[in-house]
Order: sequence, then structure tokens, then C-alpha cells
Amino acid sequence: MATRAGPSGIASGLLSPELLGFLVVWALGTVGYVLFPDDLAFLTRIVSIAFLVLSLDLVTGYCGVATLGHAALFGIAAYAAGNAARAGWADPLVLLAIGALVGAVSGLATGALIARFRGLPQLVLTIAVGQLVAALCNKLGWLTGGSDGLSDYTVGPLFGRIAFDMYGRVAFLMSVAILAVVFALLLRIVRSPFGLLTRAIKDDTVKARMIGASIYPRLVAMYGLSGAVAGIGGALGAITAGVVGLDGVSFERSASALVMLVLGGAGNLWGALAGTLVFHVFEHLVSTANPFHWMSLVGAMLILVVVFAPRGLSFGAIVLWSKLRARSP
Amino acid sequence: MSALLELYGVSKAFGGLRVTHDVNVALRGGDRVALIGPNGAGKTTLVNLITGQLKPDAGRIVLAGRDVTRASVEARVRLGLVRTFQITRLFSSLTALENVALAVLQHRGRTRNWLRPVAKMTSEVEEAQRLLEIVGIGELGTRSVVALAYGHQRQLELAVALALEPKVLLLDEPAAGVPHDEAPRILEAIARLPQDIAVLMIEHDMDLVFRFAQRVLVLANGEVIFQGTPAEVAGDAYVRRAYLGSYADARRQS
Amino acid sequence: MRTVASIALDATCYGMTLFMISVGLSVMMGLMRIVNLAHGAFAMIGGYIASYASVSLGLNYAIAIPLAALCTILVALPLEVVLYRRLYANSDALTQLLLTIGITFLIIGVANYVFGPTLKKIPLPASLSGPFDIGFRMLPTHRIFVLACGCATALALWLLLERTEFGIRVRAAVDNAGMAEALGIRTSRIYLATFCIAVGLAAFGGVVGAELLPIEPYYALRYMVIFLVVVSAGGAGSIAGAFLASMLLGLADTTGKYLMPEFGEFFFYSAVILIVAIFPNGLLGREH
Amino acid sequence: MPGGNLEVEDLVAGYGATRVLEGVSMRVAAGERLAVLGRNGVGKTTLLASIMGLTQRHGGAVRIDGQDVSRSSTSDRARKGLGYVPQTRDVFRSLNVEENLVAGLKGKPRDLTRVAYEMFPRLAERHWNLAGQLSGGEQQMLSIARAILGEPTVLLLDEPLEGLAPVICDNLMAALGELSAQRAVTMILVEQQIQRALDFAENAVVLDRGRLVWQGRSADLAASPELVERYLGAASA
Amino acid sequence: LFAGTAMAADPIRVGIVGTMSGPYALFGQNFKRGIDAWVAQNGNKVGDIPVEFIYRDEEAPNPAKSRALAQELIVKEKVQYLAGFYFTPNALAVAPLLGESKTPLIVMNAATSAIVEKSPYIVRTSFTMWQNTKPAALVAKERGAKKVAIAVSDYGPGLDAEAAFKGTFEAAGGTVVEAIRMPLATTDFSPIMQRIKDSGADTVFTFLPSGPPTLGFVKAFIDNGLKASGVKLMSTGDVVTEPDLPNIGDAGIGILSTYHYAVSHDSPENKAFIDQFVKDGGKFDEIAMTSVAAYDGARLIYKMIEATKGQRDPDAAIAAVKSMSWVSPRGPVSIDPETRHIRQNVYLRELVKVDGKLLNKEIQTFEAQPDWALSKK
Ligand SMILES: Nc1ncnc2c1ncn2[C@@H]1O[C@H](COP(=O)(O)OP(=O)(O)OP(=O)(O)O)[C@@H](O)[C@H]1O
Ligand SMILES: Nc1ncnc2c1ncn2[C@@H]1O[C@H](COP(=O)(O)OP(=O)(O)OP(=O)(O)O)[C@@H](O)[C@H]1O
Ligand SMILES: [Mg+2]
Ligand SMILES: [Mg+2]
Repeated sequence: MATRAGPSGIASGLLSPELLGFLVVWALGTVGYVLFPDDLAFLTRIVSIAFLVLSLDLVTGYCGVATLGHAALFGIAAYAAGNAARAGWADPLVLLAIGALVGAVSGLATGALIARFRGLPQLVLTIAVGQLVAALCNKLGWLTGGSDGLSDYTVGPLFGRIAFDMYGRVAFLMSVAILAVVFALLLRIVRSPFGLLTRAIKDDTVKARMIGASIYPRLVAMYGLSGAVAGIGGALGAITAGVVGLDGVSFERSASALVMLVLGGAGNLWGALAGTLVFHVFEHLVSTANPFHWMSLVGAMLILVVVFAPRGLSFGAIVLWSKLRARSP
Repeated sequence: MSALLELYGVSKAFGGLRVTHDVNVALRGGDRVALIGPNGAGKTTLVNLITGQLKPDAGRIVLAGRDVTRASVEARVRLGLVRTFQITRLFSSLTALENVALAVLQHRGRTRNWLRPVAKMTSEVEEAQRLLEIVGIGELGTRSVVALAYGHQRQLELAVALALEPKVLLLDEPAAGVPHDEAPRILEAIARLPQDIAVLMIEHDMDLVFRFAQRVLVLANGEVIFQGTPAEVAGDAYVRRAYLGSYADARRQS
Repeated sequence: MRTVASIALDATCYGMTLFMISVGLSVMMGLMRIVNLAHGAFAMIGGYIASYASVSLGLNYAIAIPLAALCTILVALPLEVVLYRRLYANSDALTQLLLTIGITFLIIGVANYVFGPTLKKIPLPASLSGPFDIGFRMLPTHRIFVLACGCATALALWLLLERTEFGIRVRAAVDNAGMAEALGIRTSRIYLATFCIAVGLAAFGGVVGAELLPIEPYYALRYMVIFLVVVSAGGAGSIAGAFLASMLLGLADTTGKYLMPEFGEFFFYSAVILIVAIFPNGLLGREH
Repeated sequence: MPGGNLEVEDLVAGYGATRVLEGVSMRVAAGERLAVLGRNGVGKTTLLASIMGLTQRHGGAVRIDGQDVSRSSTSDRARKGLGYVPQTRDVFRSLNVEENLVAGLKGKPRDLTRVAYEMFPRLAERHWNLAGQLSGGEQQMLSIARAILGEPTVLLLDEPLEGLAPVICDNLMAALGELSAQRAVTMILVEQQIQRALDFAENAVVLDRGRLVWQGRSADLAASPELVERYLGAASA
Repeated sequence: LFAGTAMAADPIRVGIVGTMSGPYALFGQNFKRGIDAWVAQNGNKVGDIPVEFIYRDEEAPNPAKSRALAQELIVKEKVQYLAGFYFTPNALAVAPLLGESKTPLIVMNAATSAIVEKSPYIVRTSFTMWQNTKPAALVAKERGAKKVAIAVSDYGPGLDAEAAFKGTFEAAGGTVVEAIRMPLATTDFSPIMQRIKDSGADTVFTFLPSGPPTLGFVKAFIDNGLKASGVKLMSTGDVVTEPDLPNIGDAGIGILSTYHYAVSHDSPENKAFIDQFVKDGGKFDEIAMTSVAAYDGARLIYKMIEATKGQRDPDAAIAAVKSMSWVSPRGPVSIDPETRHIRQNVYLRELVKVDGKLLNKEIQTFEAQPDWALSKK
């Protein structure tokens, strides 16, 4: 079937894209686990952010909704999970479910507002909503711990048995497992008619309506899905870090997620993953090497990516790959 | 047969400019109607009003017996009202086949499906391929839209419209940009449609108009100033002077 | 009554400051359709240069301002030639965000390295510093200066863009660069000129607005949201729109902070949401 | 004697790495009118765009009045006398009609837009409108008028009749004829209405898959139904 | 080759997490300068055990990141001590790691009282809002303030400051006529000034995190004519940190503040410290209170290493410093054995100009202040 010339078509002939995605995430996870056993907390944080970036890709890359307020969904879910834990719901999987649910509901709610607009006004709206949420989280100290963060909760062991260890092994493996499942699921969804339709909506809403598609409910639905994914990430952060801070809802978090997404290549779930990984690893390396002046280097890296792979790393890689293949007989 | 589409006193103005003025038109099943008129007469605007992209200032629009004056664009599409655009509009990041397949899927109510890959929806994809072949670009399915020559894009747009199995089909200059030898293909594609649907075509290519239409509406300054058979239209002095120009003479000679 | 007048005056002054520091971005976003997140970085460079010129070189404020604008343009020029130029043709908003954030990070890093992490002052001449008695209350003298600068800038830009063919050429080049070239418009020169204007305005705004938004390395990111919001609420590319939006948002913020300071931010962003909801293209934005 | 010689030599061009033109050579003398014919997708648009410098050139040369402009920017070519009416019209959608015309003036006095309004009175009525809101035909008029205001010596017209009412087509062809007669403007016309094109231009070339497959006098082509059949399909000519 | 001779003991590693970049870079960089000064004066060895400091950037409040950094320092870099932390949530995020990994933490800034309660292995050498604010309220009362308006930044420390001032001042019989919480992102303080004016207060007490907001506040206070109309301004030292003084300018002369450290503190210890700071390449204008907290923190770490002979024994380490007292550059200090928070003098200072330089001159001393919030309980 040759319909898949689109960006999500890296599928090899043998494996379905979903299976490939699932295996690659596990492979990466294993590599991380084996090669960097001392950095698991860092890697876990990357996984948590990867959910946010994937979630952003769903609305930005696939639906064309540029947003600089997406962290709101992530943060709200993190607070929800934290508060649930505080109320005694210690099971991490339950907390993840709560995060996903709360994320989905917040996604539907914000989506219902934001999907009414397009373009620049929409971008500003996302900023405004994000800032309002952030301000609210600061205000509701009894719920969020305010600027000190929410830290007076404990998360129980996984499956009631496996406790989280100081090295972060359990947390990491759990995170990778969930990421693999969610990633495979999302790969599936973007290949579905629904996924195709959202890409069409991104291209041209007028035409999409002219083939009988209702735009608004689809965008809101996608926002809901996106919220669920972000919510899982937020809850994961709350579970693995043991603190939920205002940074989770901040503009900086939203903006950096967008940067990672574009870095990897929006409109491609692999790009979201690659962007998160590359950004964090690079930032980690340079900020460890020079904690004082690493920012310039990150800036320089972003600039270089725009210069050499303007559509993001994943597309750059695809182009390079096809060039190499074309050269070799 | 009963009317599929009826307009009653439809009017529209942009600021001070009256673009549509008290238009009353009815299309019945099986109608093949051409809408002609000078540039800026309001033809495209009329189509926009019918499809719901513009809301009329006054008047009513009835589609298959239902008043749709306030209905949304997509609701009208689902009732069988389909159009093409004067300047092609396609989903530029999708391939040609994906464009058509999406329309088929949407029409069959399958875009609510979140979990089954499009590639596995064989019947819809095959239908899309068949439509591409009908309009004559069967071999271009895997091309992305931006890599298609303009003429081919026009043909693709027609395929997308056909995929929606219209009851009322509005074609805004479907042959513009399509070379003359390909233009008959458009008529062929239309001829293959079920006989009982209504087709309204805006066209400046008079050869096509005269071959296609049973009835011709002439629009000028937003008003229907004349309607009749092609022959009657060609014979009308005002229409010849204001619109047809030398074409009328050429036609008379032949 | 006096309080109301007083608040209105504060709002106007604040609004004008907002306008001054974001008008350069309005030019960039509206005319060139570049969402330039590095706007704040350019404003900051302007501030640093002005600070250096007046503190270390002992130059007069009146000289420091144009000098800062000029030097900032010189600093930014290579960036235009090497980087920004790539954005004009394929204007994908996301790529723009990435590149301009990258530039911002780079500039922040360099500023931190060169100037250190502290606030930098731009000393005001005696005639502009301190309070000024306007009868019923005191007003910072500098605010009056900002008021004047804002009006002058708005007028000058309006004349340039609406009354000369330069504005038409810029907008034509942005609308369809290939076609503009085909009509003999040298798009790269036009872009360059507009870029310089935008950067110059950024620097100007940075220096003049430094009383409210003091110059420090993180300036470039700290106020990014404000710039973006003001410009977009006004409708990108509309100088009058940016002006009006600044005033309205200034009013919302000032009254909000007066009436319920602890909910100050809510007023500002609610006003933004309201404006966008009522005017989906921004106050005076054109439809695209 | 104003210039207007155009030479295309062995031009290879396309989009990115894809080649569309596979070596096209032709020579158009000042004041000549040339029709470029060919089926869908053979590269007619690409040929004109390449002359304008809007595509990726892989080889060959374009010369205006003997001067090689292969490496010049599009705006320089425009300043050397090329004028272009693209197939997709490419009006500046966010500018109004008047501003679109001014953008085409190359700095000449603004009141020259009057020329355009005389040619297409319809535009005069709409001169405050955003070009993006114009009807299809009005956009076409605007695109043509804008190109003519630049007083080109070589005018490239890509399907200028598309979307115009028949009577306007008549007027336009007449106006173009006048322009070429009075000011010896060289014209290269791509047109689907083959008969009209052949009537208008004294010479014609036929493109097929990126190559010139026929060139000669229009009359010869018009007179030979087999030729038309072979290169252009069963046209209504 | 020369095995045996080159065999030095493995260094003890200390992980410092601070705001090395970003908007608060000044304070993180001051951590390093303070530690460098200590090392320069006391050598990089405790006995014959070398000590090595490893820096990480916390950048902004981001608990997940700071936890990951701490974890990395503990597991990968094998640090025996953690220190630094500018932001409270970042310090809180690390607390749960300390027990399992047996790592003492010396908090060098984060000022929320409750931090030290999160783990028995936490010691703090900085200050808390209560500690610095309570004396301010007493001074206000003493100097005859009747009606006070409080204006604080609307976040944790601000709320602490408000509570401390309000509680103390009202208990002493004063009236608080207005308590304003200002959003952190406030840039224009004119409406706040208008509100203060309307409240009829004779004195304003304020706290804002040092940086652009404090500057904006002080400027607005002066430019809107409050100073001229005789309203007094009191604050904690955060509002008039030394690096900001040149920006505030002469108009700020007379501002009263209470704080645990002034760069101008007149003592041999402080002089030695500052000389060292400048000698190491630090700028005099960039000395902030975090450098002293770090300097003293380094002292505690050296003491702990000495007490544990380089072994990982957090209980012994903490026990060794629990009642320690010494003379810091800020004055005499001690670690409160109950709370593990630093007990120190808080000074009332007045902004004055001496020899053309603005400085906070200490004019009154409140001796050995505990953290009132913790000691209350
Ligand atoms: N949104 C709008 N705002 C203002 N004027 C408009 C708008 N849309 C269309 N018009 C004007 O209305 C008139 C009718 O336009 P319309 O597109 O309906 O013409 P048309 O009959 O389709 O012409 P053509 O044959 O050239 O396509 C034109 O003069 C056009 O400029
Ligand atoms: N932007 C593009 N990228 C890649 N390929 C393109 C692009 N534009 C056109 N092509 C390809 O180049 C070939 C020539 O196109 P061109 O538009 O020049 O044809 P044309 O002769 O003008 O056709 P038409 O009569 O339809 O206008 C076509 O096969 C088309 O698919
Ligand atoms: Mg039309
Ligand atoms: Mg073409």
C-alpha cells in the first residue's frame, strides 16, 4: 500500500510501525538502563517530559494548533496526582490513571476554548490560559503548596510490592514501559482515519469542512487525547520526583516543550521523541561541563539545527537517509 | 422530480457592494445547469452562499426540502451538497490518493475510527484509486499535492468532490487550467455520475458550457438577468455584448 | 475622582511603555511575519550598550539612545544575513520560534558572560529623573518622556508604512516573495531595511523602557510573553493596533493592580482573552 | 530601439533535485510573439518560471538582450525588462488593489495606476478591496495589469485568459496585441485556448516532457490537424 | 610508575546545586565564590583528605530537575555531601533522598522554615523570612510607626514575610492598614503606590525577591512621591542587596532594612572574607548574601569531614555541627541544635552614602535570632 508517503511512514516492511515504536522505545530504555545506570533519575525525567512533547505534537504537529501554554495540562495532572497521593491513593498506577483522566478533562476544557481560534490569536490565547493557570496554582496554596511546591505525599510501591529505589531503577523501568505502550498507541492513532483527518484540518480547515468534516469537535477530541498523554507525563513526574512545583505549569515548561518538538520535527511522533532526547542530553552534557555558560551552547545548537535541518532532526534524518540510499546502488 | 436545491430571494452585500441580489433559483434532480456571467458578477459568491461559507443577508436556501439557511457548511455537505473551488484547494501535505481516500472515509462516516490504520481500509482506498482513474490521474496517487502540475490538481479536486457522492454538485470553473483536450474528461466524469443528481457549473469556457448545459443562467451585477437553453442564451443580444463577445460570432459561424 | 484620574494616568504611562518596548516586534511580526522571540534580546543589547555608553564612557543620555539603537543594528546585522534571511522564504512559524529562541539563548549566554549577571543601570539625566509635580499628584518625570517618545514613534512609523511605498513593498515581499521579486522588488534589501527598523525600535524601546524593565541578562526571556501578548492582541502589523492594545492592557493591568493587587495577573490575561475573543484578528489586525 | 531579445540555451531546471526542463533552447526576437503549447504537466509553467529565475537551475543559460542573467536574481531580471503573469496569479492577497498595482510600478509615479484602471475598468471599481477578496477573474486582471505597469520589454504570460469572461478575453488579446505593436514588447504566451494562442502569436513552440518537440510558425501548426493531434491531443482547435 | 608515592586519599566530593545561569545566576555564582574563598583560606584538604566541589545548575524552581541532579551527584559522582539550593521546592525535592543515601545537606539559601524539618540530615546556613522580618516589625514599632502598609511579592517567602511582620507588629500594638500581595511578574508598581497612598499609611514594609522587581518597587516609591511626602520605607535586606544599590541611586538614601548580612559589616572576619572574594576575581559590586552562607556552609562541611574522618556517617557529621558556633563574616553565629537552622544576629541597616558609595550601614543589632517560625512550635 503506497498511501503512506507521509512523515509517519518510516515503517519497515516486516514490522508494523506500532510494534517498531514499541520495540525502539524499549531498546532505547534498555540502552539507557545498561549504559547509564547512574543517570536513571535524569532519564526518568526525560521520559516524563517526552509525554508532554508527544502530547504537544498531537495538537501542534498534527492539528496545527500552535500553543505556548501546553504545560498547564501537564502541571494540573501532576497536582492532581500529588493531591490524590496526599489523600491516600498510594498506588502509582492509580495515580497515573488519575493523571491521565484529569489531563484529558483539562485538555477538553482548554481545547474547547482554544480550538475556536486559529493562528496568532490562538497562540496568544494559549499563553494567556497558561499564565492564568500558573497564577491560579500559585494562589491555591492549600492545593498546590504554592511556590514551595507540593511535597507532603508518599507514593506506594508498584503493584503493591516493588518499592521505588534511590537509584531510580523501578521508576525508570515503569516510565519506559508506559512510554512504550503510549507511543505505540499514538503511532496507531495517527495512522487512523482520524489521524489523517487531523492532518487535513491542519492543512486547510475550509476544505476540510467542504468534505463534510466537523472541525471543532475533532480538534477538541484531539486536545482531550493530548491532555491525557500530557497528564500521564505530569503524574509520572509527580510520582518519580516526589514534588510538584509551579514549574510544571510555567511558560518556560511550555516553551521548552515546543522547542524540543520543533527541534525533533513537528508532525511526526518520532520527531517528538528525538527532540526531547536530543535536547535533554545536549543540555545535560553542556550544563554539566559548564554550569555557568551552557545556555549559549544550547542556543547555538538550536540555531545549527534550523540551519541544517530546518524541518527538525527527524525530517533531516529522513532526507539524509534517502540521500545515502540513493547514492549506494 | 422535486427540487433538490432552492434559493428564495437570496441577497448578499459586502459593505456597500451588492454582490448577490434577490436570486431565485431551483435545481432539480437530473439538472445540468451552467452559471455564466462577467467577472465579478457574483457567481462564486453565490456558490459560497449556497454552501454556507457566506451567510446571506436575506433570503432562504432549501436543500432537499430542508431549510439550511442557518446550517453549517459541513451539515450541508452531509446532506449531499458538494462543491469544487475556483482556485484549487487541496490538502497539500497529503498525497493525491490520501486526499481522495480521506473524502471517501469521511463520507462513509469512518473518520471517527481512531485505531484502524487507513492503509488497512481496503475498500475505501480502492474506491479512492478508482476515482483517481476516472478523472485521469490514476498513476499520480502517491505524489504529494505540491508536486502536481496545476491541471492535475484540478482533476484531483474533482475526484475529491466525486468521492463525496454528491446529490447537488457545484463546480466553480472546473476546467480552468485544464488543457482543452483534457476538458472533455471532466464532462465524462460528470456523465458517469448518477443521472438523478443536480450539477451546477460555473465556467468561462463556452465550448464546455454549451456541451454540458441543458439550461444556462446568466448572472450580472448579482442578479440573474437571463435564463434559457444554450441556444437562447447565445442568441440574446445583451448577453452577447456584455459577456460572450466574439465567441458568439464564432459559434454562429460554425 | 482624583484617584480615578491618577489611575488613568498611570495606565496611560504604563501602556505607552508597553507600546515602546513592543512596537519593534509588531513591525517584525506584522510586516515580516516573523514571530521574533529574540525581540527582547535585541532590546536587551540596546540596554547594555546604552548602559555601557553612559556609565563607562560617560556619554549623555540623548547620545546614548541613538548610539544604542545604531550599535544594536550593527550587532544584529550578521544575524540577519546568516540566519533571519532563511526564515523569510519558508515562513513556518514553528521554525521561527526555534531559531529565534536559539538566538535568544545565545545572546543571554553571551550577555551573562560579558556583562555579568547583575542589573545594569542607564543613568537618567537630572532633567528626566525623580518625581514631577503635575498638580494633583507626582509622576515620574521619565514617564512623561516615554509618553512623548511613544507618540513620536507611533506617528513616524505610521507615516513610513502607510504614506510611503516602502510599506507596500515590504508587505508585498512578505505576502509573496517570489512574485515581488518578479516585479523587480529587491526583497532581500527590503527585508534587511525592515529588519533594521525593527531591531532599532527594539533597542530604542529597551533603553527607554529600562526604568520599568531593567536590563539584565535574563531580560530577553523574562518579558517575552508581554511583548508577544501586546503585539498579538493589537493585531500583528498594525501600529495603531499595537498602540491601542498597549493602552487597553495597560489599563487592565493598572486598575487590576490597584483594585485587587493579589489578582493583578488575572486582570491582564483576562483582558487578553477578552480582546482575542472579541477581535479574533487582534484589535486592528488585518485578516489573512 | 528598445530591447526585448530573449535567448534560452540548453536550459535544465526544476524543483529542488527534480528536473522538469531537460534542455530547452529557444530564441525570441524583440517584439516577437511566441506561443508555448503543450499538454498538462509538460513544463510550460516551469519554463516561464525558470526564465524569471524562480526555479532551481541545473544548467544552461538565459540571456536578455545578449546579457547572461542565469545567475541574476529574479528582481534583477525584472529590472532588465522581464514581466511575469504567473499561472496562479499570485496577487498580493493582503494588499488592496491599488497597492498591488503600486508594487508593480518599479518606483514610477503613483498615478500611472490609471493606465491599469483604463485597461480594466472593473479594477477601478474595486480599488480599495483586498486582492484576496477579488473574484477569480478580477485577480487575473490585476495580475496582468500589474505586470504591464512595470513596462516590461519581455512579457511572460502563463495562461492569462484563464477565468476571464470571453468578452474580456477579446479585449485583453486586443490590448496585448496593441502593446506588442506599439511598444514592440516581446511576448511569450502559454495558453490552453490553442486557437486563440495561435491567432495571437506568429511563432509557436510545443513542449513535451521538458523538451521542445516542435517549433515553427503558428500558421503551420494551425494548418496541420495531425500536428495538433500528435502534440496537443484531440483539441477543440 | 611511582605507585605508592602518588597514592593520595580519594577526595571527598561535595555536590553544590545552585542557580548558576538564568535570572538568579548572581546568587548561584556567589555560592561558588563563597566556597572558593573558604578553600583559598583553609586549603583544599581536611587533614590529608582532599575535598572536591562539584557544581550543578538548578537554574529555576524545578524540583524534578533538582532531584535528578542530586540523584546524579549521589549515585554517579559519589558525593558525600550536598549543598547549595537557592529555591525552596528544589531543596524539598532532594530531602527524601538524603536518608537512604546517607548524605547530609547544607542549605545555603532556600529560606522556607519547614525545609529543615524534612530530614534530620539538613542544616541551613542562610536565613528565614521570619528570622529577618520580626526585627523589622519591632523597629517599626520602636520608631513610632502607627499605620503600616505591607506590600510583599505573592509567593511563599512573601507570604512568610507578611505573616511575620503583621503578627509581630500587631502584637506590639500597631495597626496594619493594608496588606498587599503583588504578583511576582509585576513590573509597574505605580498602582501599588497609589494604593499605599490611599491607605494613609505612614510606613511601608516590603519584601520582594532581589532583582528587577525590588528595583522597580523602590524606584516607584521614590518617583511617585511617597518618599517626598514623608512615608518611611522598611524592608528586609533582600530589597536593597548591595549589587542593586547603584541602580537605586541616591534617592534610596535612608531606606531601613533588617538583614543578617551587610557587605559593609565591620569586622576582621568580614574584611578577610571580602578581600579573599575580590582577590579570587570576584567583583566587589557582586557580593551577595549567598556567598557568606556558602562560605559558612563550607566551614560546616569541613567540620563534618573532620568529625567523620572522611567516612560516610551522616549522623556523626550532623552531630558534629549541631551546636557549633563561630564568628562568621556576618557576625557571631551558631547552629541551633533543635532545628539545625542557623542562629545569627539580625541588623537594622540604613542606606547611606559614604565616600561616594552607597552602602547598608548597620545601626542596631538584634542578637542571636533564631528562626521564629520553627522556634514558635
Ligand atoms: N469578502 C469580500 N469582500 C468584499 N468584496 C468581495 C468579497 N468577496 C467577493 N467580493 C467582491 O464581490 C464580487 C463578486 O465576486 P465573485 O467571486 O462572486 O465573482 P465571480 O462572478 O465568481 O467572478 P469570476 O468569474 O471572476 O470568478 C467581486 O467584485 C468581488 O471583488
Ligand atoms: N513545486 C514543484 N515541486 C515538484 N514538482 C513540481 C512542482 N511544480 C511542478 N512540478 C512538476 O513539474 C512538472 C511540470 O509542471 P508545470 O507546472 O511546469 O507544467 P505545465 O506544463 O505548466 O502544466 P499545466 O498545463 O497543468 O499548467 C509536472 O510534472 C509537475 O508535477
Ligand atoms: Mg468566481
Ligand atoms: Mg502551467
